[in-house]
Amino acid sequence: MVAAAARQIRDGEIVFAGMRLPLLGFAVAKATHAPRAIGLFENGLIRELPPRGFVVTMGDGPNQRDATCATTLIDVLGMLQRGRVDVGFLGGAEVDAFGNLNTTRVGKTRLPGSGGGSDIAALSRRCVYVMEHERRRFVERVGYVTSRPRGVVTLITTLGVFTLADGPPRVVSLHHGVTRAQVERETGFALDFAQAEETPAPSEAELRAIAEADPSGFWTR
Amino acid sequence: MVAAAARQIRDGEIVFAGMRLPLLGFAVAKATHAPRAIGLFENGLIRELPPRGFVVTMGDGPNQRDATCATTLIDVLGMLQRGRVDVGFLGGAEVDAFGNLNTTRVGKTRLPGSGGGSDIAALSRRCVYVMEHERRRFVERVGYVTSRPRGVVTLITTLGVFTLADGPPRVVSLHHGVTRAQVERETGFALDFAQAEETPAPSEAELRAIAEADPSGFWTR
Amino acid sequence: MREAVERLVRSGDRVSAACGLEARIPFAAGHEIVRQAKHGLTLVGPISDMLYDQLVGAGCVRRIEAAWVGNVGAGLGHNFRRALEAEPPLVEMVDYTNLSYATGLRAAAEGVPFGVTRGLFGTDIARQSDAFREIADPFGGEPVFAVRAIPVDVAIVVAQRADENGNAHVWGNLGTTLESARAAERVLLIVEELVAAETLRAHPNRVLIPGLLVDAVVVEPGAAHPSPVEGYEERDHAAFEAYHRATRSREGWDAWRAEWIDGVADRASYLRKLGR
Amino acid sequence: MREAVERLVRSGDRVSAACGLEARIPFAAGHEIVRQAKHGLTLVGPISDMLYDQLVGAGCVRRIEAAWVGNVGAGLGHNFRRALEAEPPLVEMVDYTNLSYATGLRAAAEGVPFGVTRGLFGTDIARQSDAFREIADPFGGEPVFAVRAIPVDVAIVVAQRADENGNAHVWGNLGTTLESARAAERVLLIVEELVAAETLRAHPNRVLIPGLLVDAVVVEPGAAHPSPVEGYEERDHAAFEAYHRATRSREGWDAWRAEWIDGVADRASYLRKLGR
Repeated sequence: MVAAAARQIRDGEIVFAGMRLPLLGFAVAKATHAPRAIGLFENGLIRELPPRGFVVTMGDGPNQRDATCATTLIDVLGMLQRGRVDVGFLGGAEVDAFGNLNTTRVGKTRLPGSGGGSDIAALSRRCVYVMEHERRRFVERVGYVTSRPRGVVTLITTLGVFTLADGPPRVVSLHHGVTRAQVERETGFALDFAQAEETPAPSEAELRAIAEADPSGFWTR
Repeated sequence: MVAAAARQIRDGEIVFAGMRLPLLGFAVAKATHAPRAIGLFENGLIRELPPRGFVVTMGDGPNQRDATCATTLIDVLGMLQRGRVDVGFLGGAEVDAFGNLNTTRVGKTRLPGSGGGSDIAALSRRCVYVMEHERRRFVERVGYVTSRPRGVVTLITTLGVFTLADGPPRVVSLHHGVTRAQVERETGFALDFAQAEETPAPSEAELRAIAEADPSGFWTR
Repeated sequence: MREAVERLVRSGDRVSAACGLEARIPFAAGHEIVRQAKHGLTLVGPISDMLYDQLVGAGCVRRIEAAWVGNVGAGLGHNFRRALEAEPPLVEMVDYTNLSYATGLRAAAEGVPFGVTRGLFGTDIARQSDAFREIADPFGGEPVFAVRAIPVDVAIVVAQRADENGNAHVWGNLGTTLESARAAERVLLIVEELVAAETLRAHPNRVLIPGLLVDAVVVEPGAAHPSPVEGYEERDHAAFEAYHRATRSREGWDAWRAEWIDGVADRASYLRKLGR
Repeated sequence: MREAVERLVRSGDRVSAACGLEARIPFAAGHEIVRQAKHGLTLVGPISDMLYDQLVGAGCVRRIEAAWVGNVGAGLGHNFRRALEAEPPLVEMVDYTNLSYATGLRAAAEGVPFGVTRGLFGTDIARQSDAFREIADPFGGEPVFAVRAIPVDVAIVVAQRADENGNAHVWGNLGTTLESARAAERVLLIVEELVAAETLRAHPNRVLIPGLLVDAVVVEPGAAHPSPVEGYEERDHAAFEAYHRATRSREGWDAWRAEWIDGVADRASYLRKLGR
């Protein structure tokens, strides 16, 4: 999942990395095929180098050290609003067929909220979502629209890679060993499987980069 | 004139100093009765110390060195707009009975424009204007309103000290040797002389501070 | 710290105590607020890593205006969740996004009644709050959202070092630190080190909080633990995880609070208890 | 410099070349613009100390949007005055105040169509321009002025030092330097020194212009003369005074231009001519 997410970053692109897993995707992309990608972080950091060492939050020491630029939240989100970000990385508790994300409230459960997610979705040229693939999370309409994407969404899950918000939802690829039936069982909206391929396996280099960025398996266990 | 301007700054106040002469007034006040005054400069500087050395513009080395804070124009003018400035210093080509200033266009002559002057007048709690006292500059209505003051204006001229924008224009004091007739001849609007006193002469300390801040008499010759 | 919190933080205040996002969070001041039983506070965002969850659990909070409240590494904040899931909710929540929050905060910092953003369209965040209004572009372009200015009574800010006047060098990511200090009526500045004014003036561009904004300077190394302070403290990930596990139940929270807040007199005792 | 100006500055462009107010003014780039006979430029503010007067005199300029144009130490700018006093004026002028200019520039830098200010009320600046519109506060407070976003095609910025990617340390007063770079479609960065990326990364908070905004880095010590560059150059007051005296007449300007712009091939020749 992390490798598939990392591959969505093209070399030289400006990437907005949200909290948690997306941080790791950026580090892996930098370490493999996209060494010239630049990462923006809503806390105010801009990085040309991947963080050296394990990072839980974007405010951790290894993400601060060797940063290219350390500034304010509104400076960085202002660059996003100005249209400078190619791809925004997000996660969420619920996603729907239109690419909307819910990170605020699911049923009775109150979640932490948007953070920068809603802004990243609304203002990035395109988005990548990284999520666990479970039926309760993949719904026809989210119960609360925290984030509505402006552009096309590539959804990377534990089962496959999908495209949303660009016509009807469709399957790009299924991970090795995952069946169509399994995906349909875990998805609350219709999917077009016509062009589904198999997700290429993570390369040696990708696996190495993941192990380096997350040595204890905190994010990828 | 510079000494009288400097006296308008009370100790501990936050002062917005425009370009040219006002810069000198701030330096003299800091060096004499208002050591805890803080100066804001629209180019982005904040100073607790007076500049050490001769300054023509607020961007000169001596105004940069030992600055308390060096930031952006909008940060400093934002503090002004937020209401943090006690007194703003300004000059102009024309002033009228209502305290409006013109620094844009007099007759056919095109002047440089507002700079931060209009903002300082509009957003400081009170203002001090420092100007040459000439009839062509002291008019009933300015030809172009560059700056309209929000609060009371103390006008310091080559002839005396006046109050504007607080009821009818009135004379606070005339400089030593200046007559009422002389002031009336050089002023294009009516003045209330009822409470006019004589401006206290510059003290030794003030003269010393002026000489230090303007050793070649560039501003005060 | 005790005296500064007593003097500057009043029950009912609008408080900014989470302006560095995951970094430089004033836990020491927050715990002092709990010990002094301040109540009816409105906490403003943008993101609080664990501290706001604690202030909610301790009953200090009436309302939150923020983009994210929880525990960044571990997930949601249990006290916050419980307070919002109660019927009726124990805390009023106004959801923002990070950008709209910063836009409103900066409007307050600059003395204007609102700022504008191109985000928020089509979201329930915009629909469910009167902090936002869709308005026309007076110059004929697309509509935007106006975000109402977010006033702040007291900002509690952690910086690396300052002089006695409160002129402060701050470094690392800044989040909304500067806007919080500029918006606030009062600023409580907490620093790792007091330094001479000359040290600060040698680098005036690094003085990101000028002393004219600051009402109290508290020198308290470790005040931000377990959050990081670039150059002084690394993030203590285990403490965030332990808190998350301990506070799954209301009783667990009560026990945590008794041990780590009420059970220590001040930050020095807290640090000793940590074995430092 | 020649190649960078050729590539990045186009006739008809909206150009920001005066963002540090009296400091870090890119005279070397301005003189190259004159030598390359770029024309139809719109110069944006806030304040230009002498350079905009030269560009106006050289016939490069169609329009100025600024708060102040002149010669700060000496007074007004004679070319600017002559151009505005001609019938019809040779240059179209849109007057701003510093704050309203910065508000509009920052709106462009942040991708929103306008910003708001509480200044401008009762002034002819507001009355005589369509850059401003009085609008209601949608939250029921006092009206404010909306300032239209001020787009920039190319920002020419002087910084102290940068790496090859254009990540730049800038210090001293900043004026609207950061907003200019962020608003611009293209940034021409001029530095006193090229340094290693590691030198910059050791102080990421001092990197005020990130390289992702920058299209060309020109290393040219002395490019800002006679304006100051903190840490590198003091202001050459005499040069500003001499220019003021020399350009009182149109013929005087022509002679000054022939000697100091057309008469030198590049900045290196200019500095040699100065005896450096």
